[in-house]
Amino acid sequence: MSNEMYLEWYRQLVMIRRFEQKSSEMYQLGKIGGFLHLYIGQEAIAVGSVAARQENDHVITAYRDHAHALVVGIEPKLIMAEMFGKVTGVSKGKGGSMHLADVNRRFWGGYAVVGGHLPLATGLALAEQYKHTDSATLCYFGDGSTNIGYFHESLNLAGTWQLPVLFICENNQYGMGTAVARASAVTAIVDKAKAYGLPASQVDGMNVMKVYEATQKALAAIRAGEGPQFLEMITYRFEGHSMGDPLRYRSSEEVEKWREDDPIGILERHLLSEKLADKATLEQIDKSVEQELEAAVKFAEESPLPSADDLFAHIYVEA
Amino acid sequence: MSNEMYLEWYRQLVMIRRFEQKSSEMYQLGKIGGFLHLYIGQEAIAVGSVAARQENDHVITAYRDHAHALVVGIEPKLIMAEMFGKVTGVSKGKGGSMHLADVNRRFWGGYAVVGGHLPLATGLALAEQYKHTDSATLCYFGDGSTNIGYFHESLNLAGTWQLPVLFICENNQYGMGTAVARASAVTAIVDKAKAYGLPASQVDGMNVMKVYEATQKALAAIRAGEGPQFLEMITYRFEGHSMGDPLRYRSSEEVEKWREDDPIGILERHLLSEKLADKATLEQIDKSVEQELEAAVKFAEESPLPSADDLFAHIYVEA
Amino acid sequence: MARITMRQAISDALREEMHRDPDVFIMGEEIGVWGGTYAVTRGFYDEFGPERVRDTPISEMAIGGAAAGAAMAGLRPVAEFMTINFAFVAFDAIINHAAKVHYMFGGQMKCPVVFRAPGGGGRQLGATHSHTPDVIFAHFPGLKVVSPATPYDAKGLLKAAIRSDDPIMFIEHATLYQIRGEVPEGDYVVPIGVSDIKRTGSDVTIIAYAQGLQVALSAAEQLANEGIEAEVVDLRSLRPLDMGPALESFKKTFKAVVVEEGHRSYGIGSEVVARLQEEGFDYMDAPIKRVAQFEVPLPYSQQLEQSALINADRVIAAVKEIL
Amino acid sequence: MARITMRQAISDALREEMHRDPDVFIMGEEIGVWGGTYAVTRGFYDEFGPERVRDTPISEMAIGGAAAGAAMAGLRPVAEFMTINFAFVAFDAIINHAAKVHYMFGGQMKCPVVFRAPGGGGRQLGATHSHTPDVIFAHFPGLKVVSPATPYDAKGLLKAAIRSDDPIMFIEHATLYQIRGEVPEGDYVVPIGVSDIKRTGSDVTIIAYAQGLQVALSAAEQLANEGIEAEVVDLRSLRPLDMGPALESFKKTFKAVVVEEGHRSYGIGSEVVARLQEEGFDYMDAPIKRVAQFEVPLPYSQQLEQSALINADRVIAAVKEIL
Ligand SMILES: Cc1ncc(C[n+]2csc(CCOP(=O)(O)OP(=O)(O)O)c2C)c(N)n1
Ligand SMILES: Cc1ncc(C[n+]2csc(CCOP(=O)(O)OP(=O)(O)O)c2C)c(N)n1
Ligand SMILES: [Mg+2]
Ligand SMILES: [Mg+2]
Repeated sequence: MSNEMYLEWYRQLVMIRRFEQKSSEMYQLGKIGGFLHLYIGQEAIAVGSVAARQENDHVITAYRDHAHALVVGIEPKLIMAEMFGKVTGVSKGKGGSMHLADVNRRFWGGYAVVGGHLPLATGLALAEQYKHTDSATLCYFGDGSTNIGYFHESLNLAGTWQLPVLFICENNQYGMGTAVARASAVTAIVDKAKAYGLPASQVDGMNVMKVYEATQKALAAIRAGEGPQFLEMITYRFEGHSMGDPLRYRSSEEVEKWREDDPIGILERHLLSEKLADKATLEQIDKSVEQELEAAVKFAEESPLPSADDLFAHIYVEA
Repeated sequence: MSNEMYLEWYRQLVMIRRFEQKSSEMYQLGKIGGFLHLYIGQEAIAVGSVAARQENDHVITAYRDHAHALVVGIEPKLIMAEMFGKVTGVSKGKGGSMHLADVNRRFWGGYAVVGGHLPLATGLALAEQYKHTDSATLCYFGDGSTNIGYFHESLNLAGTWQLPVLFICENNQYGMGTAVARASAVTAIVDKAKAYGLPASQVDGMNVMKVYEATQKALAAIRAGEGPQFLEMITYRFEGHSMGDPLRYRSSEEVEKWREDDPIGILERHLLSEKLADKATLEQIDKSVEQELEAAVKFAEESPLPSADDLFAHIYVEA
Repeated sequence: MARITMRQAISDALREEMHRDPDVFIMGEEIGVWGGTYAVTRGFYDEFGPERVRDTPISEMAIGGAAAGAAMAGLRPVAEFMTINFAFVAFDAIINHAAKVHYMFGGQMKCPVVFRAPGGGGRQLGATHSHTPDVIFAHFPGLKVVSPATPYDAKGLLKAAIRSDDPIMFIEHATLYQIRGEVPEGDYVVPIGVSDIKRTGSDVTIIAYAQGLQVALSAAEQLANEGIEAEVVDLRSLRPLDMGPALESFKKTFKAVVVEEGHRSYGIGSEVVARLQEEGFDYMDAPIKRVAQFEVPLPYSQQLEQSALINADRVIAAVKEIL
Repeated sequence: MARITMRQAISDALREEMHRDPDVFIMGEEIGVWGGTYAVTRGFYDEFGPERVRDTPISEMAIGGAAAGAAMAGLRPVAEFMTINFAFVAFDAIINHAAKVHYMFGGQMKCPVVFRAPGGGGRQLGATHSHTPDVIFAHFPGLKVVSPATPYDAKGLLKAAIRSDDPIMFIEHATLYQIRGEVPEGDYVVPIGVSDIKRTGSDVTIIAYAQGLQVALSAAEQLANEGIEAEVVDLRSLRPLDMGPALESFKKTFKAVVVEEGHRSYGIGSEVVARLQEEGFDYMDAPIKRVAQFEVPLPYSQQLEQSALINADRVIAAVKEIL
């Protein structure tokens, strides 16, 4: 692991964290509408796993998608503009927070029907298998999503056809207000993968280094022709499910306990204790992130709204 | 096990076999229309498992439902009349071969959308749990049906809520022309139950005695409050999936090999070798079955068609 | 009479029915501990306990099917789809199972289940979360489909639905939860399959339901300022569809506009128009107009989304085109 | 020109497209080793191999979604739902995913998938297996919906569908597989979204598609014996819906009957009627009639089922009512 890589991870973790906080502010100011789901607490997963991908690997996820959009390399301003409903947004203002994508970066976007993107992921993987490439597909979803039929059918299809897809469950302990044990007959999500013969393991999802390693190993297995793989990332969402969550379902003690494992803190401590970076370097990064985000908000603010004609563009490719 | 019980099982096995053969004849004569799925080869499952039920247990299955209808006690003539499309049929001619039911016998019928009845079964079980009765629900389905989302969601719900339901997979090796391994990422269906924490075992589905025992044990566990259970019955369908199956997907050698385990033969050999019955008694049973079936066909033949008004009856309970 | 919100009216109906009949229970995602994503069932978990207020996994196929199964076995489940968009996942369970068992088995069993489904556009939720797909449920015999526009109707119709022996899709437009209206104390039902005149007038008939009705009423008020008196008919139920009041009105006004929030093509309005011209042909003075959602997947951007949706101006314009 | 069956025409279109473009492949239940439950893909498995002829598990959600995903990544999947009834299970995958990704992500990605779905009633398959639910797919923008009535159109439309960059629901009425018609040698396409006059006449316009068209044509022939000349319009595509030829015809005949196999309420005919009266009001001499399936879940019994379905007599009666 190079120093630069560690610092880039640190930058990404901080960027996600601050991006989410900024989004929350903008939501409260009424600049962002609809649903807004923050990734705070889960940052290490997107950062560590996408860092392990090859350029030709596909990435697809659910509505909690800002982080994935950022780490595949979409500029924060294009995401912010999207959430402001501006035509300069990455999805031209048509998608919003839940539907960010950048096909040029092989990021197929965030999807809002729970589980609905899992078969899309198997389809992406199928296309690569069909074309005999070495591309893998990274498919992210939550613990709650493992209870819907889409999950079952997609994992079974991937297992049966040995598709090059890596299923990454971000187990943040809750699907909205429902704790895993209240919705899933088995509480170790990793056990579900056995029903599809998928090699599976649990990973400390708060530790970006462990996430990176596990993902790299899984992707290597896929590229070695060992078929689809499954990772359960153990994590926690520090904020509510989305803005306006009444948070009646968990105690603040529980939240506080998890906050001790803050993914930024874990990496920061590692960097400092191993002398891979000094405090000043990290502060410099924090500051540059801050500046980039201010510019992003300004860009979003000043960008034009879609025009009336845009409403009817892109319904079909062919009129 | 009493002698009478054995003889009754023998009678039921023969009744199903001969009923199916008669149905096939009637189909070829054009007396029966639509789809017709025969249960030949799988008889021991319906007979042995329903024999183990309590009177207040529910039974529900898929379109391959003649056997279940017979063993819950529906008169053959009412089934035959149904398949002839007559108003005297058990579902008044509206259901046909795939949709036999007799609610008074707590037989909720055959369903034709693969997996669609699994959540209905969990719902029946939920109702009993809600009413605090000791009733269990026996839910039958094929190996191919374990690949649809319905299966996943239903088993997970049953596991999470600890519903009193017994899932009975009739693994006859194929879903239409698709061998288990071509459609399921794991080939031991029983392994799928692990993803829902369900106690599960494989049973020799050609041996009515083993089916009975296993079912009894599973139902006892349910009634002891141990939650939902899962049985995989290993069996084989001797005939095509339905009438008109081109049978391109399996060899006649394979079929012949399985035919050696004919469930009627297995019980018959047991009865004779253990001296529980003599040849004459069995022949007498064969004959009485034959007579009953001839009467059933006659009844179906002579029954009236539904009237024009029947078309509009039963769309709603309340107009 | 108290003026309460539609949210309250629906909540009251549910609570009262659960008190009245122990076989009534509710199930769905986040209806219990969370209190319902639209807060309709807030407090229910504490009041009725986890047996009767059942939080489910994210399993719409199972929600649809298990509720139907429980209904077949004699209970009266009220199953909530968090939004009607997710009922797409349960489409087969609703249409092929809940709506068909009674007929398909020759009347042997009944399936008295109520599916509650909030829905509708206008909240920047994006294309997959903003459907008003009522018509695709209304198309199938065996199911009854209800969608109220006022707190009074919502309470009375939901009670009727829970007491009905037939499977019912009860569609709640989420932007209506906030509207207030008079609701009497005590028990009452509003019959399913009966349309209602919500405003009398003699110049034009506006036929609408749910959120469309509110738009229609506001258009009617503005038209009244210009001396145009619109009669506004609320369909309330989409199946069975009671065309009586609309037809009577049309025979008086000779002109009609149908207003709905869903897409125009193959929408609710299409059927209403088809029936009006069939049964009221001799009274047709002008083409019957439809005001409905433009045919795009609803976009996130507020401006774009609003421009795709119906509003009073579009209704007024349609009325003026045929006056 | 050879007279071939519709089954053959569809099979030929598929085979020719698979030869033309290596990115075209087929997937679905029993399409490979079995040869297709309706024998449309018989021989394909041997000819193209298991990579391009993919037997799937019974997993409609995954079939719908995986085909869409493969299309997004640049392939041209033709995914078969064994029958359109099972597409209910994939409804969300089709409507919320395949049909929306292009718009929802601002045009970044396209989804050139074709969903083939045989369907229809009349074969005693019972209530869950006998739908003609075309309208519920046609309701949603983003999807294109095609349903041919002749071998010629079937071949040309399927080729157009496979080459189109948009997601398409290609609905085949199973009772039409046997009908024969002239199909030229060599490659041709029939454009999606273009209606067609299948019979000229000046007394009444009959608008239909798919199996309804065959019923309409047979009614037209019987009417001709009585000196009544019906013009028969074949919609061919339900979305986009080309009303041009129907409207032209209506302006000539002043009377119209719409024929479809699906349920009448909220059906295809409702929309056609609504548009005809909107755009052709001045030419309306009589109410526009609809002939459609009675509103019951289709029963098994042959007599009952047939009595619920459309037939030439019902079309003739409708025509005579307005002549
Ligand atoms: C089919 C469907 N059902 C319900 C919802 C509503 N919903 C949105 S997110 C969510 C919880 C998902 O939980 P999980 O998969 O754990 O992801 P997380 O939000 O924790 O990241 C639910 C129920 C939905 N979007 N789609
Ligand atoms: C949702 C759905 N998809 C496809 C079908 C068509 N189909 C009917 S039976 C069947 C095979 C089912 O196999 P299995 O579950 O093993 O039961 P078996 O017929 O062997 O008893 C298929 C694919 C269907 N009825 N429903
Ligand atoms: Mg979660
Ligand atoms: Mg099988």
